[in-house]
Amino acid sequence: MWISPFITKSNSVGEIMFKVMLALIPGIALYVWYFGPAILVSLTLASLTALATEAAMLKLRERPLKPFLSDNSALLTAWLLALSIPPLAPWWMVVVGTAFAIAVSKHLYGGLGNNTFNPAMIGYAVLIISFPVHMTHWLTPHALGGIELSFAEQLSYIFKGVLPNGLTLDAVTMATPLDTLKTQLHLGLSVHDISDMPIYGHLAGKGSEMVALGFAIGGVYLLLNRIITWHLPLAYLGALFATAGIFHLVDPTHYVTPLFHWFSGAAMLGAFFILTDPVTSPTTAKGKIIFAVGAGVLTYLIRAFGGFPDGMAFATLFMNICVPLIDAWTQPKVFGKKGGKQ
Amino acid sequence: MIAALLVMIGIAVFLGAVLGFSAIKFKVQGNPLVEKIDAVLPQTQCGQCGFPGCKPYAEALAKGEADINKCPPGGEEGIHKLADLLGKEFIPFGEGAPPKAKSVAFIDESTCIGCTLCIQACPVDAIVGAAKQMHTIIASECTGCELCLAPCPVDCISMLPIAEDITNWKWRYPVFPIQATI
Amino acid sequence: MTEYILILVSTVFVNNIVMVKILGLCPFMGVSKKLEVAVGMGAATTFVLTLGSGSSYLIQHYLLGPDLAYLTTLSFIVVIAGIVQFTEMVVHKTSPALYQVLGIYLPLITTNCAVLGIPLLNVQAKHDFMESLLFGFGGALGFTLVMVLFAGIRERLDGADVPGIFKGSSIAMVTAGLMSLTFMGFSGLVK
Amino acid sequence: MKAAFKFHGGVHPPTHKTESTRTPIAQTALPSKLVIPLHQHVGARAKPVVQVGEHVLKGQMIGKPEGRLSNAVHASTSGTVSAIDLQLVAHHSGQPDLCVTIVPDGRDEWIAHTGVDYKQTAHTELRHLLRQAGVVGLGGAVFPSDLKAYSNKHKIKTMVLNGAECEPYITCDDMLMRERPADILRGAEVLRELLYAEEILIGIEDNKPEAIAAMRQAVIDGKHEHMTVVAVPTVYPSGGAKQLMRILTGIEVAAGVRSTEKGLQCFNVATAYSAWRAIAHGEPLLSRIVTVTGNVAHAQNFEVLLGTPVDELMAQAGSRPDTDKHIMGGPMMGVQLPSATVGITKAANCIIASSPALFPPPKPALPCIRCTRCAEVCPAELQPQDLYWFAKANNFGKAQEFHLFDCIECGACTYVCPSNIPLVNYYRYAKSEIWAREQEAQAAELARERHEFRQLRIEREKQEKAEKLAQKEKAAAVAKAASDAVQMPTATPLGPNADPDDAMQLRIDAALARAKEQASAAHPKNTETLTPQQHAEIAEADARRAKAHEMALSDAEQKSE
Repeated sequence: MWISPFITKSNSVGEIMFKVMLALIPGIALYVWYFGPAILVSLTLASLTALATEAAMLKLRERPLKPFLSDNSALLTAWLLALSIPPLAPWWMVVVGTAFAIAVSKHLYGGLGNNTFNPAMIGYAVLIISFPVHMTHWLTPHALGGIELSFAEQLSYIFKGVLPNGLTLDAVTMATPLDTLKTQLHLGLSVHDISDMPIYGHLAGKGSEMVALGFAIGGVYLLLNRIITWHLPLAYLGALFATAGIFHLVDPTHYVTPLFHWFSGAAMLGAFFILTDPVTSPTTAKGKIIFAVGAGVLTYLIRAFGGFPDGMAFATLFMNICVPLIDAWTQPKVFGKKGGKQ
Repeated sequence: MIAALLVMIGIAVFLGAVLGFSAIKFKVQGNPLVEKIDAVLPQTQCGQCGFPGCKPYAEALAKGEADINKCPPGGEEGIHKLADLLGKEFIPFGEGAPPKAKSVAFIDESTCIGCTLCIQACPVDAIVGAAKQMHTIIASECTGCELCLAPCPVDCISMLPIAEDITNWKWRYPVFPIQATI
Repeated sequence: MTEYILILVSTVFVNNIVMVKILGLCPFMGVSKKLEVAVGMGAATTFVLTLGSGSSYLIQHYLLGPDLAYLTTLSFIVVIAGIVQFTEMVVHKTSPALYQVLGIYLPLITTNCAVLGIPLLNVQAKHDFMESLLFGFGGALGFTLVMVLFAGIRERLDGADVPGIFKGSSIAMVTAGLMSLTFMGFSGLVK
Repeated sequence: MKAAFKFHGGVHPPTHKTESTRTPIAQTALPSKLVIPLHQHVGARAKPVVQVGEHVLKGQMIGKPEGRLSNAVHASTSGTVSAIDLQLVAHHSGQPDLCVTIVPDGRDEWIAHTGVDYKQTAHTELRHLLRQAGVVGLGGAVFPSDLKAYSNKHKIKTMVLNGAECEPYITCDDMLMRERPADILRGAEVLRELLYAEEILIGIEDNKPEAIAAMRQAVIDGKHEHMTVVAVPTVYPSGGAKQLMRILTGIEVAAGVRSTEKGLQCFNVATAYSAWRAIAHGEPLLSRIVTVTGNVAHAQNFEVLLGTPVDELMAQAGSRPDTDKHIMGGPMMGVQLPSATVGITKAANCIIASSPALFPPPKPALPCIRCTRCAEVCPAELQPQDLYWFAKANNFGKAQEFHLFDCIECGACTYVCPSNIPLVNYYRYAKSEIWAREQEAQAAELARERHEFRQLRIEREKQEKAEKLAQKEKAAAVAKAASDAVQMPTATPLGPNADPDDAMQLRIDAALARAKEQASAAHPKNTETLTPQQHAEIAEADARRAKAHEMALSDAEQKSE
């Protein structure tokens, strides 16, 4: 017997995930524009690994392949992970990270909708803890005019680990702007001196600030399409801005501007694409704000005082752990039981 | 050496005193857990657990003398509840004790000889009748424990599974078509 | 003052006793199935640990001194066992249900490596009385925090479609591992 | 006047209302038979008061209300009762229920009936009339109206007249308001009198401009001073009683709270109409307006006699051949009919002929991704994703903690779910499990009490027996001593002149005396030793047993029937 309601609005999980991926396109385009096409290689690599792992896990768990492979969730995880690791990372790193993300943090928990941790961030955390050195070699933007590898040379490095004669990896890559900032501050330079270094552009790292802007544009698209609500990005960026702002006001020589933090590292990507993963974020409005504020403050603390250059991933993961409790404690009052109002 | 001994003895005496005092101060009377366990049990009083009734089983559980999977009328859910209450792991039913469909006893009144043996066996007084008169079962109070079946000398009692009708019908667990493999 | 705050932050997050030092895993895995129970266990452990690290400092400092240092471990165990016994009686009286659910884990606080570990770490780090107390309290807070968070996750996992062989303790272990991975992110926050 | 308030959430499914509002309400031809369920209302099933083979008149009561929360059922036309048995009814279970089948004689002959002047009639009498006329809420809840038109403790300020009709496809209230507004308002006036309400707010969704205009005109024409017609925004489920109250007055009535406690009461427009027919004309509820729509040639509203088989009704609207099933009610909350032979009931506001093209079968459900689109549309402001999570895992305690019973099953969450999860279905499942469990718990409680009483009784009997035995032994010892003493002399004179009967008599007397003594000694002792509490328990148990006996008797009675 078929049970009411008999009509449904036509939308689907696959459609939602697809729109999120669509929103990543501006950021990816700018990435390619400023840093070259190597990122496309890791995106492809991660996508293929994700689909293969997803299919294998579904098979092992005796679940149907078609509906789950077409929900696009594995692809989205793959893209987010690929965007958060260096494009020149060797191929096996991408594969290990993606496979771990999909197999362990998603399917061991029951697959789509059941995972506690953000799979992409688990993949990232595993990589940065297991292979910290590889995770620090980022591409230099074209604008710096340094030595650049051709696409073929990049491919040969990614897959064979071979660089052209006479070149070291350090010569063709650099640390991220956040990482550089941290190292230089340790060496005793002031924020002002560091900002004058050639790798920095208007607000943050040259090139990378534009990529962050691209992600922000994608985020606005998601907001307009009601795929995500304003709570998470706004609370996250707000908290990050406020914390960074306080430190910057107190001591501008040692703490960079809040805008620098906005446009560095994974802040924008995180605010609009990572924190907003519905499965691993709270469901109530109040809960979302607590979650995002916590993540924002933690991101700043790890960036400014912690051992890792960027805190986005760990902040997200820590707040993921808190989600069940946040949800339980922020249950909104239901119809007619609000009390006091009447 | 002496110092070490003295120190250890000192500590021991002091702690002994504290514990002795608190043993008196925080003495616990009775076991309030029994009531909680008893509330979870289905009260069929069927004795299938090996104890004469639900309360004795609850007492045994509270003392940790019985397993939590000895109550077929409670079903698997009963085991889950007991596991939750007692902080134990769920254990499935052992051999020969799968829960049956809920049913009530029914007396075939044409064969009943009015011996009253079943009345004496019924743990909840759900059978009415007198000597030499046929007996009948108050269906609404029968717990389906089957204790009346054995004593009946003419085997006139049978267990009727409770049929589903519009008054006791329940919504089914929604099928989740996606879980079927293709 | 700042130092005290740093000790607290350090023990709760950066050097979390369960997630980073990997001490006290037994109750962490054992009694984290339900939130209320986890809170109860956290509270009991906090009580024992704070009292334990305070009194063990006193014993170490005033009773044993450098001459009888070889008695440190022994006397700590005795003191902790006494405190645990006391706690057990209090819990039994005040909350029989919690007592029942905590079951063997309550007396097992005695052998909880975290409870012995923290006083010993105190001795090693040459903390003064206030620091010892805070170190114990902070460690216990960290323990309670992860217990509660973990219990929240486990309660939610009850409804998850976890593959058969990973149900129950296995997925809890995986989760504990991933949580530990997360806490590594705090490394370096406080030296 | 426009509505001043809003409720949280809601959805905007395509309305499909214009199909069935193009032509006026039509009368149906007399059907070949009427299948009238005896349980068409909330509460106890009506008790049949006719026999198979009996001839009944139109408007004659065939089922009388049993108990306070119950209602009457009537013959919708004159004819012969051909059966009183279990027939399929419009119910989610697909289980049969007791129905009276009437074969019409074609004369449509009324039973004698007259109306009353409500202004001259006592309120209790009016309420009795409503009950005897079988008037229930026609918006779908079918709650007996006589019970709703009463408020002793709480003062009712506002009576809400519900003409929102928010479900897609359904237009029966719309058409009724367009065609018969005067009688609706008169009925509402009666109900207002019964409630002593100060004002009536009539809520109509703004996608029914004709109905709003007709009702406004009728308010003016009928000089109804206390009434205001309010156009409410079209959003599903604005027609839910509590949602409409919120829209019109801003007051929220929580689940489990009676709206009268907040000074509100709500009636459907069709209920008001039938209340007027019952009071002013003495006509019981025999027919209702039914929207027949969906996969039919002429979607239209019909005035249908209760009990008319659905297939005969559909034939009049030109059912298309690819119709595979029928839905009673709207597409959001309706019931799929187990068969097209079921009779139209008081709750049947709409019958939709469904075809695979019109309502494609549901897509396979994917896991929930907690996107909270459901929470955004939930009019009860619940967290459906959490409820689903707990219901799915059979974690009913948690589900209740998260206010499962505040769910009004409107289906808005299922409508928007991108994973196509039958959410409402999970909630219904969880609710019925919880209800069943509560019943089981009550049964267990009863069993425990009875068992404990039995233990007590057995203990007492044992004690009694032991006492009796002790008494007996004592008496035996005494008697032995006595007989020893007596026997000596009697033994010797037991010669030829001795009367053997005398000795016999003596012994019998002794035994009788003994028995008497025992009886008088044992009995009071037995009850004396009991505590007052035990006395009370015994008395209670005796009462319970008497009740049980009665129940068993009535059970047996029913079975024999």
